[in-house]
Amino acid sequence: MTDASLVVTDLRVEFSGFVAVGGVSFDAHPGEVRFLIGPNGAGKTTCIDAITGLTKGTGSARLGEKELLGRQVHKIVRLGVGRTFQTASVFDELTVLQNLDIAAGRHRPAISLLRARRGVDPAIERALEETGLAGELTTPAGILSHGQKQWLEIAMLLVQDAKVLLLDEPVAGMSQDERTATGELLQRIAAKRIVLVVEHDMDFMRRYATRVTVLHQGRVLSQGTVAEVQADPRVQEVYLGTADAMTEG
Amino acid sequence: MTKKPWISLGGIGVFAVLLLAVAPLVLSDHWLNNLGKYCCWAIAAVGIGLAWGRGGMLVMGQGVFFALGAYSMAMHLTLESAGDRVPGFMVLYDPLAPLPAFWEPFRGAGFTLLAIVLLPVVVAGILGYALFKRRVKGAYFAILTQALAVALATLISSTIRETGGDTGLSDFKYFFGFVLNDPANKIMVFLIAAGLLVVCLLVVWQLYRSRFGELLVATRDAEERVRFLGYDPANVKLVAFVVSALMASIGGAMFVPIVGIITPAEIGAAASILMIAGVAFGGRASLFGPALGAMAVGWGQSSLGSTWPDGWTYILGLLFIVVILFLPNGLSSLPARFAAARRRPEQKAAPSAATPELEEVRS
Amino acid sequence: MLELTDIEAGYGRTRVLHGVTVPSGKVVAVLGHNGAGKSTLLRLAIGLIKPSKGRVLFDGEDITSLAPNRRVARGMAYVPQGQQSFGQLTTLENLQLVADGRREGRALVDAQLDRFPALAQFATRKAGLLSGGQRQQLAIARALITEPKLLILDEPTEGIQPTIVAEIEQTIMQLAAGGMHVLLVEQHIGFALQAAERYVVLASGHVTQTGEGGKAATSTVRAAMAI
Amino acid sequence: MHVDALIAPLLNGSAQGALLLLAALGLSLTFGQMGVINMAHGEFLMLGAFAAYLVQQVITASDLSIPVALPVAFVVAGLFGLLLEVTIIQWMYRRPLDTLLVTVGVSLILQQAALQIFPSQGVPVEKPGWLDGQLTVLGYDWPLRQLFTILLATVCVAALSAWLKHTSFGRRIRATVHNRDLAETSGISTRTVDRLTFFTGSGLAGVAGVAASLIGGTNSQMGAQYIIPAFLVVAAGGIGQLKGTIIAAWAVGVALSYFAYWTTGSLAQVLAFILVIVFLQLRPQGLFTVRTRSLA
Amino acid sequence: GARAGDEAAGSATSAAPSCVDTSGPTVKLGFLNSLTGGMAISEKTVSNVLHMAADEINAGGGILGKKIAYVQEDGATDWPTFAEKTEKLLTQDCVAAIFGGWTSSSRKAVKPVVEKHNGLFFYPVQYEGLESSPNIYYTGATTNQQIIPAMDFLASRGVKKLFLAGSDYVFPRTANAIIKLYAAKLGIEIVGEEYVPLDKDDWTSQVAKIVAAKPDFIFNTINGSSNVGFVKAYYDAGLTAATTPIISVSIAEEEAPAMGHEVTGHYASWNYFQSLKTETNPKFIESWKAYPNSSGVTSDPMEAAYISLYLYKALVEAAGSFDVDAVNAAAKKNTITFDAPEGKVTLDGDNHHISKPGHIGQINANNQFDIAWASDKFIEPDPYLEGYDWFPADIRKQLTDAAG
Ligand SMILES: Nc1ncnc2c1ncn2[C@@H]1O[C@H](COP(=O)(O)OP(=O)(O)OP(=O)(O)O)[C@@H](O)[C@H]1O
Ligand SMILES: Nc1ncnc2c1ncn2[C@@H]1O[C@H](COP(=O)(O)OP(=O)(O)OP(=O)(O)O)[C@@H](O)[C@H]1O
Ligand SMILES: [Mg+2]
Ligand SMILES: [Mg+2]
Repeated sequence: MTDASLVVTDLRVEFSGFVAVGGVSFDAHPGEVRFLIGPNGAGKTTCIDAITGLTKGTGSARLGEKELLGRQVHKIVRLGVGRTFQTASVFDELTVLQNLDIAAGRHRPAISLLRARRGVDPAIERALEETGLAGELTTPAGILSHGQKQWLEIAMLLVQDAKVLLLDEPVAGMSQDERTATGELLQRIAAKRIVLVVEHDMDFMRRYATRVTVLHQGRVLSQGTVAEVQADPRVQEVYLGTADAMTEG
Repeated sequence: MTKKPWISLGGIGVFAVLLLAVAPLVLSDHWLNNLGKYCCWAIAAVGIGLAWGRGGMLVMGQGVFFALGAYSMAMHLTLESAGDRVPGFMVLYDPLAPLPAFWEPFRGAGFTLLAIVLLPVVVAGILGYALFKRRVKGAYFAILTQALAVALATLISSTIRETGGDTGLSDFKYFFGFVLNDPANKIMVFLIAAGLLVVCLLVVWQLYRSRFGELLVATRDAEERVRFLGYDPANVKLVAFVVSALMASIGGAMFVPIVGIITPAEIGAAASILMIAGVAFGGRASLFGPALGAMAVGWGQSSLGSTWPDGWTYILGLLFIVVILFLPNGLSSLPARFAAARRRPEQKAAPSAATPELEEVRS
Repeated sequence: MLELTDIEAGYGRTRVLHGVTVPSGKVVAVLGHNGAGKSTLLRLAIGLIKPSKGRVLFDGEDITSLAPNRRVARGMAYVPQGQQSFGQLTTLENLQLVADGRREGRALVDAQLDRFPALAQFATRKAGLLSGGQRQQLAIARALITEPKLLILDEPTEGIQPTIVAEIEQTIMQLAAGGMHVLLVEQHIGFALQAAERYVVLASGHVTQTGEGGKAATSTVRAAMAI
Repeated sequence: MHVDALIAPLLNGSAQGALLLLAALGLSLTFGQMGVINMAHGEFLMLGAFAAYLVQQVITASDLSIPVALPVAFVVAGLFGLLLEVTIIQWMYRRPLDTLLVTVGVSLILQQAALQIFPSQGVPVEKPGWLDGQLTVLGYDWPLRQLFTILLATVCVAALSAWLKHTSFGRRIRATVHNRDLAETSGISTRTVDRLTFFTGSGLAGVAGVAASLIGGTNSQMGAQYIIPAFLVVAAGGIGQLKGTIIAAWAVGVALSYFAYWTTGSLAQVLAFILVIVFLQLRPQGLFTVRTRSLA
Repeated sequence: GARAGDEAAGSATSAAPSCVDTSGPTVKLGFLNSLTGGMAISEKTVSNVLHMAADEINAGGGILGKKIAYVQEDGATDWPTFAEKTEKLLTQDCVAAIFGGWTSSSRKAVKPVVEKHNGLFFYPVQYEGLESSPNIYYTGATTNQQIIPAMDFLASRGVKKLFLAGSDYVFPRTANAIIKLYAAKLGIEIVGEEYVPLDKDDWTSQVAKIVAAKPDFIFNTINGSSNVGFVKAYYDAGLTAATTPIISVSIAEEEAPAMGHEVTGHYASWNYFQSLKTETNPKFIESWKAYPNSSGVTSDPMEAAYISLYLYKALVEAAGSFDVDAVNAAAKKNTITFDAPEGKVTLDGDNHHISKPGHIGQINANNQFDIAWASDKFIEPDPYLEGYDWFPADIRKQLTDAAG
């Protein structure tokens, strides 16, 4: 099971005539940190939306044998596809622990919902360690900082035991150290899972991407390793600019 | 909430003793009967607390479910009193027509009890399924349920022969074979209502401390997000909605033998809103708040409404305004507020209870 | 231009800022880790939250208790964190909204549409349907329309494609060069220090370092952030 | 079937729909645009009706008094709305569902106050003489008063939509509702927007009250019968969608009228409610919807 | 407790002994009216006139020398509240009798409670008849004192086609059932029947049907503010008192002003009108006008309420006691009378109703009624219509059976 890949073929999404995603194909495999990049409005988030059932798309997105398109959101999640959002969304009123506990819940039988929680699930403890949130166990998620919320979201995906993690700009707003921590975290968790990251931070991409797909105007512009993609003049033109003009400390 | 569940359990115990043992000893028949009536509202209020306080569904039409229980019970008691004859009010309109077909099964005590439980479950199940699956929520949900209550009240008012119309059903002599006029039986009926209230409190106590309780709050605060954790929020809400409907129905059913009359006015917009007033007053999301709030509003109506009828209306109006404005979590949040005020300000306080935003409606 | 003195502020009973002082300067950068209180400081600067202690001076005038919209009228503009725009309004309406009532309002809108071609392309689309980066550009354009004296930017390049990041950074430099004052929160320390005349490092709501922009080394700033 | 049986309900229903629209118009501002669920809207309508009565005490010629009463009712109800906004609603924009409960309290108080201030049986509002008579449409003598209701509704709708469309105000309202903080920091005085919107929305209720006073009784209970239908109409039309509100009001009015023709008055009410509820089940966002990508 | 079938065996189920205490200088009476909610529109006046009657009686020395101390309760337009308050008045306040109620629903809510506690309830409003209770006295008209005179009046006017318009609740429905029976006998055709919920004012759809049906007369059993909407829609449609007059049984001097000039020329059937020329009426009107918070006009229901308190006084004084059984025994002698503003009324001790004159009034421009027709003598109350052969005996039997 763990070696099931995510295969997207000819994915199309239209919004009343406007083609946001026009036939995108790519695949992602366990063990790699796959990056999806491209100019603003290229259709990256829309791709994720379509894969997770938030918007309707045509074509195909398969996880192993299972077709994802056309299923309801929560059914797709139950197949092991988890995602984060461009703006973090956690349950503000619940504590970190409660947030994670709910995320872990889909593996429990329905009837256990009626019992109270006793102790902390080992999976949750592991996720807390991984994301460095152990100290915030009883903090209401609403008062976590922006970055902590993003980690919490990743932790929720971990306890959810998602096979596919679709992360939409997970390090946006994070400081450099935090980015590094997050990147290392992603590399660790990617060992057994499919990780697909949408990011604009090229430095971050360079350090952690194994393979990259570049979207432009709803189509795949380029695909390959970091080096290949960076070398592609079309990518430089529409997205990167004069490649290493990035001033990053 | 879930931190000290055993203290809450102790609270329920004390409450039960007060209600079941102390009240019958110290209260006059009249006030015991009134207390019984408040218990019925409190049972419905506990359900509202679950659906609204925890689940974010502002159910403004609990009158509908209250009516299902109440009319089921009232039809049974009417038939019990009428014996073989057709109930008197029906004779007036069409002396020769038989009993309407849907009345017939209510002759049976077993069927009636089953109906009190199953009718709200089925109706709320279907209604909730239809609404939640279509993601009807927030203000839409509130207004829709309110409209349903109004529609049902109008329907009952206009079907005089079938339901007694605006006058309602009254003049019950027996309660499952017991003579209602007998004071001893009145106490028994009270004890049943009070006992059911305690049971309902225990049920929500367990629900609140369970994982389901947390999931419900999560659904209230970020329904779409719950979807992305692999749950169908419609189901989560449905469970809370059905349980709350069941409680309203039970409250309605006990209302009938205690008060001796049920009319459409008890289920329409105003009555449904009054139930909510109690819940808001007591504290929508707390365990005891809804029940105590409903009882307090009932008591206010009985006593202040007597001594100062014009004033009571103003008081009730002001109650709504002041409580919602200054104490959105009701009176039961007062102790916590005082405690928090005394604590050191550096401590992190949870953001104030977020009520579902209208924004949700639009997503 | 803008001076914050000894600010204490927070949310409800939660204290977030402890005695924070931010000096006046042409371009002032505020640096810090997640949750350090940077956004809180900017929200306070524009007036969305009120300090429990301390003063806010703008152009030498005490504006501590002035409502945000009055601050905007006096020449402040604010781009919040998180690509916020009025989702129900079209892109164009988002801009007109701010231009309304200003002389040359139409020209101001057109100027911004020229600056951000993506916005011109989607002028009639509801802003809520734009991509994250497009929304961020819209937010910056909206702020610039008011031709502010002081521009407050909360992580303006977050979620923006590199080519445009470069443009935005250039734009900020240009604006600053043109006389606009800027209060900037930015995670790209390199750029922030390059652009800033002065910088302030926040850690857990305390100021741990202040200094002059160009001269500071990123390593010392990093160290201050980690305190 | 006689042609009357088809035409009469259509025309009567259109007038009923127009009254409903007038009642709902203010709500489409305060509820649809601002998100405030004002359950006292019906009582603002009542205030408008009483204002019409008071105007008639001064200007006794009803031919003249009603035209004067319209703006007066607008201002009176509007001022009450403003008062409500300043004292209560302004603290509650972030808790829209709670506004519902608060305003229930306000409506209880206003009703009781009206009961105590005015004769309990209500007061007469005389129809202007120029509204006596009927217009014959395809053999049906259509009361002129119904035509007047429709005209009044049309004028109000036109004025409102012009105001929202052709002034920047509409944009500002929508911006304020969508994101208060962002609007404020974009230089919009959200307080002014709130107050003006609430004033206008409540004022429209007052105008509706004048129309209602020409159709039914002017008493403390009159507002209660409009509030739920008006909310249903706004919801069915799609939040914040003026054209949706118009269509929904007209459809409900006509449906009510046909149902009343075929069945009984009570059943018509029930059926109309059920119709809207079923409709909202099918189209939970109403006739016209605005989609955004936000998860909230 | 007692089970079904036990009740005959013992008195365990009957009411606890009355707690009424009249040993002091006062007697406690309860007034039960809706002072809030929808019916407050009508019932406030009744409450007020009860206070006036009590003041008058106290000024005249009270009942059996005891001053009336009244307890005013609010029924809040909510029938269970009427039941609750009745029980409170009887068991907590220990009042000797209760006065009030307006809608039939409120009366029906009170009935089982007064019967259970063997209390007394005086009900002051015209109603649909077909009821009697040992614990209730009815001082308003029953059907044969209001509906039937109205029908006789219509017959005398040669009406052939009648339309029935009513509010959708028990009184109009029952009244119309009786009207239809009697109309058949009189040879009047019922050309239509329409009901609108009590709380709805808009009658336009229904009036369109009336216009199409072209009746000679409209029989109006609409209650409350809905009447205003009806009259306005009627007038809008071009109907006039000259062509299609209305006869109402709920529009009195109190209600007419709220309808404006549009109601002028129409008829109402009542027993009492302010314009009646009787010996006692002028004083009644004057006292009322002078009474604080008075509405300035007198009307049938308030007059009936006024009667009810005096009737009680007469009953108690005839019985020489406040005891309910003694009062009922005194009534049985059929000698209790009162010089009411509508004339000298006599209590029927068997059915607890009073004799009344029948009057039809026509509304004039001052919202007063010009008497258009009067019964030749006082009409004896006949709640079960036993004296009317067109009323089916089997219905009567079923009704009395059902009432137990
Ligand atoms: N519901 C919708 N209706 C109409 N257009 C839409 C909708 N959703 C997205 N779009 C458009 O589709 C395009 C792709 O948007 P998407 O959010 O996928 O971009 P993105 O690649 O994630 O960009 P960014 O990096 O800026 O987040 C944009 O032009 C956007 O305006
Ligand atoms: N509305 C709020 N209510 C309560 N606490 C809040 C609120 N907003 C922020 N906080 C808290 O204030 C602290 C500072 O948050 P702030 O958003 O200012 O941080 P930041 O430096 O901007 O972080 P980031 O880089 O993640 O944007 C955090 O601990 C956060 O949890
Ligand atoms: Mg995106
Ligand atoms: Mg921030």
